[in-house]
Amino acid sequence: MAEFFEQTLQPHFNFWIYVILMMIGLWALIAKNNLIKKLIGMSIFQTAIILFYVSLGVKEDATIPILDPYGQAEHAAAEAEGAETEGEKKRDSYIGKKSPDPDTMANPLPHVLMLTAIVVGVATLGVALSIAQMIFKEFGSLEEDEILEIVKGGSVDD
Amino acid sequence: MIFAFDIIILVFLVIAAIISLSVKDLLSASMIFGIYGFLICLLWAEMGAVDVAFTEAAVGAGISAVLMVATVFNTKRKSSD
Amino acid sequence: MTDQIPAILVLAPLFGAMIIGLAGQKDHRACFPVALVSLLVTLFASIGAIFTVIESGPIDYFMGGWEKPLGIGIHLRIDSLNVILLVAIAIVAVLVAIFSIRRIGDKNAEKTPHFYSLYLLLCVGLFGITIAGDAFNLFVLVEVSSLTSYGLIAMGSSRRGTLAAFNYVLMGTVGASFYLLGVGYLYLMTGSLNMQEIHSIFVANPDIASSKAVAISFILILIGIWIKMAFFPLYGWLPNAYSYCPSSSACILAPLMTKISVYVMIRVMISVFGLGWVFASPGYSNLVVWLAVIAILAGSMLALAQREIKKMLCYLIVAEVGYMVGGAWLADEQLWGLTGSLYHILADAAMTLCLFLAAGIFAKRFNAIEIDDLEGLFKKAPWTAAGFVVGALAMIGVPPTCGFFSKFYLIRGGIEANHWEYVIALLISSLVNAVLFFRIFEIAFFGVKPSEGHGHHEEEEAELKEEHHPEIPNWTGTSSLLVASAFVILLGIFNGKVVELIRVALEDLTVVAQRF
Amino acid sequence: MRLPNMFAIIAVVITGGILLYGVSDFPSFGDPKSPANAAVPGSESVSQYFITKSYKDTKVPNLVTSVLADYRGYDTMFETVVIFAAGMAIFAILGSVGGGSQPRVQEEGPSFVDGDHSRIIVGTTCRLLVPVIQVFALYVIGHGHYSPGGGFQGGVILAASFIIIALSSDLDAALRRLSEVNYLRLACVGILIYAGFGVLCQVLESNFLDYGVLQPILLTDGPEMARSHSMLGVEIGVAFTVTAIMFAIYANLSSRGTLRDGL
Repeated sequence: MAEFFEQTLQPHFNFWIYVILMMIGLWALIAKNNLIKKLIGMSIFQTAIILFYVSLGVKEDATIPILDPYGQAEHAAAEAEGAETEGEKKRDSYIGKKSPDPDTMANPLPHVLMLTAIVVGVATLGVALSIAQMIFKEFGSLEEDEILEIVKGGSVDD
Repeated sequence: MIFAFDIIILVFLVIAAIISLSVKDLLSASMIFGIYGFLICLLWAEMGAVDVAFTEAAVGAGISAVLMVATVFNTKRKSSD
Repeated sequence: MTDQIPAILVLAPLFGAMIIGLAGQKDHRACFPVALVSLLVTLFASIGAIFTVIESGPIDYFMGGWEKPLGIGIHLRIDSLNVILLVAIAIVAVLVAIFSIRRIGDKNAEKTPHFYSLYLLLCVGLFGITIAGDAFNLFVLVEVSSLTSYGLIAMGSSRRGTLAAFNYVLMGTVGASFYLLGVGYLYLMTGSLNMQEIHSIFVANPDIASSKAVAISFILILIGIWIKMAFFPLYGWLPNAYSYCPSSSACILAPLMTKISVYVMIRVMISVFGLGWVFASPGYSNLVVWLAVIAILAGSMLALAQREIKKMLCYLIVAEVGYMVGGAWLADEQLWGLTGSLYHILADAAMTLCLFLAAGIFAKRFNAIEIDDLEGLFKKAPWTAAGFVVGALAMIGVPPTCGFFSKFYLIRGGIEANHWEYVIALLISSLVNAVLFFRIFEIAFFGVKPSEGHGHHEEEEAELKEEHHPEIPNWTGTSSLLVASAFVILLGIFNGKVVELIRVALEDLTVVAQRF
Repeated sequence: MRLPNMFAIIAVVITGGILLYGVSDFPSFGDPKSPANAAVPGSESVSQYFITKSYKDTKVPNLVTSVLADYRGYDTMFETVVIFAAGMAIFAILGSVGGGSQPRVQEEGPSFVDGDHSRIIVGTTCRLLVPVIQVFALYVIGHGHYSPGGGFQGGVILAASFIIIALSSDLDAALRRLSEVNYLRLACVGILIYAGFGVLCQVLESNFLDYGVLQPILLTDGPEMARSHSMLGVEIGVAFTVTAIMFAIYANLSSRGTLRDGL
């Protein structure tokens, strides 16, 4: 059990959860009867994909992808130690000259892609909700089986 | 990234997803969906994706939930499943 | 100027849409001219692109000037494979815009600016998809075109159309999400999003190309695109969505959306994974061809069972998608199947446009929703009828039209690849099309027995919210229909030139694939 | 068990199985040397390029902003277009719902507005809160170069401030501040600002969105600072569109397209 956890589960835990979330969303999309519930399922489905992408960009012990171009952190650390001049020296040498070590910083590219995906998600949700409101106005219900019954029953009169 | 924190949030995420899909009151479902959005925002922040976390906080926990609540108010609160 | 063509193709309709958003609110009459001008600009740009590509090879365009290393910026590419498609999109867009002049204005005048800006944004999406050289950029543009098509379908839907539109939103989102996930798997394994770069990484590292994750990424991308193109098991959303929406929307969506997805599939197969990799194990390509065979047969049979004209045409689209997917996966040595499939994208766009325009005119002027309503209409509207007949003959595959030649190339590919089941399915489908359309011709020329099928008349009439205007001779609609039918015939007559262009493109692109 | 349930379970199991099958082949989670984070043999790593070179290219410390608005600016433009298209689609769809004459279906259960007392407290609090939120939104838009944030996040927060006005008093109060005509204009202008920056680069004989050539217009020292400033302009364009459309979506959804009453 412990071995399974160490070898299989731990290195890929995020990926496992993304699959589980995605399947919850997919199941809701297909099996749920209420249209709003379907939309919640759709959103969960999309966030699962975002979870997958963001997990790609994670590095062990890495910081956020925002540089510290003026060396403020180092400056503060140096100041705390009382060596003020050294901190300033470090700051001067830093600007535009030293490039950061890529392993210490999370990968920014998946974050950028996912900003776009989140926006697309909320746009789709808005359109789908407006269609749901239109369905409710037409049929007076948000349950798929009731709507299908009304459609099949031929009591269609605009 | 802290692994224990990661696991806790992920487990909560799955729980929130299941609850928001199984509650019969659609208003509660939308609110729990907002909680889901907030949890996922925490997860992004924990994984170092601060910009994504910010967006998710504004969109997932904010706008999406509000839009859903607006629709639920204009339609029906009860659902069969 | 020619090096800016890729940007112009996308930007002209985008600016048009914004100008309509700003000015169209005040004066609805401003909408159509702006739309037409921006579409004509794209038409000229795409024709310019054809000459540039033939003269000096592919046009590469790097957004923001970020060229090196490949993949940091966004790469647009026009090569001989997609340049013909660009022209086809531009022509269809212009024709449908002309067709839609008085259709939208009649009923909901306040929606005119919305319709035209959505229409132009849809064109932005389609052009962008066609020229995209970046896998993620493709996703964004697919979403642009999907969101606009959700709007176009739902905006004037009849009562039953709303649920169809909702299902379309769900299915479209799932399809796009699967595509996105597949791209994520590719990024995970290769670290790049640029199609060319991914391909060269596969060529350089066979161990990456043969890993499980890459195979799954291909499956996910395929499933996503198949949902978007309504391939056989995943076609459920298409017929209702396209048949209950306003005819102007149906006329632009039916000829272009599914075909663009087929193009995306072929582009991914050739430029990202490489044909050598895709066809490496014959088991999978046989499976897809069998699925295509089922799609063709099921689409044809379901079309036979329909009473409404538009629904019948929608099921025929499902069958046609089967033609194209099957042709692309035939995997014969000379790639005649792929050639036929690419040619069929153009041919099918032309003939579907023809049929949908004719169906739209019939519905609008004579309120003819069902096949039986067509009774005697060929005498009342001879020009529309002529366009409909040309489209129908192309669908059946009668020689001078383009439908015959695309079937010819597809069957040639099928025979060379020893996929007799595909050949037989094509022939059966042609036979079914012949039965279908000659039944319609018979009704339309000679009338139908009065006892049959007038029961649902009033109901259906009320259902489709289109007005009855027999007195208006809709010359805009008829003229765009006639131009479209002229294209059906011209594409057939000049099939040699078009196929030559496609063969050159395939040879260029598969030389790269041979390196596997 | 109903039929769609069986179908759903089969579909979910098959898809999940395929996905999990692929997971076992992945590089492990958090590995800095995985292909996505570092180079594959035979190619230069894109993400490492962004981390090591983007500050030199653009002088923007927030890598996400520089990649979003410059390297992948074309994507971001279409992200804004997606929002715009969604807004247009919603206006087009809900416009037909129209009417609004029939009374809202009131469900059983507690009513949503509890009389006047809470309304005073809520209204006053929100009135105090709104300016703070708006200033914060402007900060988020403007400070996106140095901290998390940017046009999209700031735009959503700005839209949220209008939504709060609509929630605390009513939709009319919010629409008085940002009317239907104005939000549509604002949305169009936002995208025109974005695309305008790109076209300006084309006019100066470079590629679309190649901000570096704007240096003589923006009067900056060096093309890097021109890129940095243009990114700010582009983010403002995004913020315009997002603010307008997000508020518009809420206004349409909450009033069923009539833009009256609201919640």
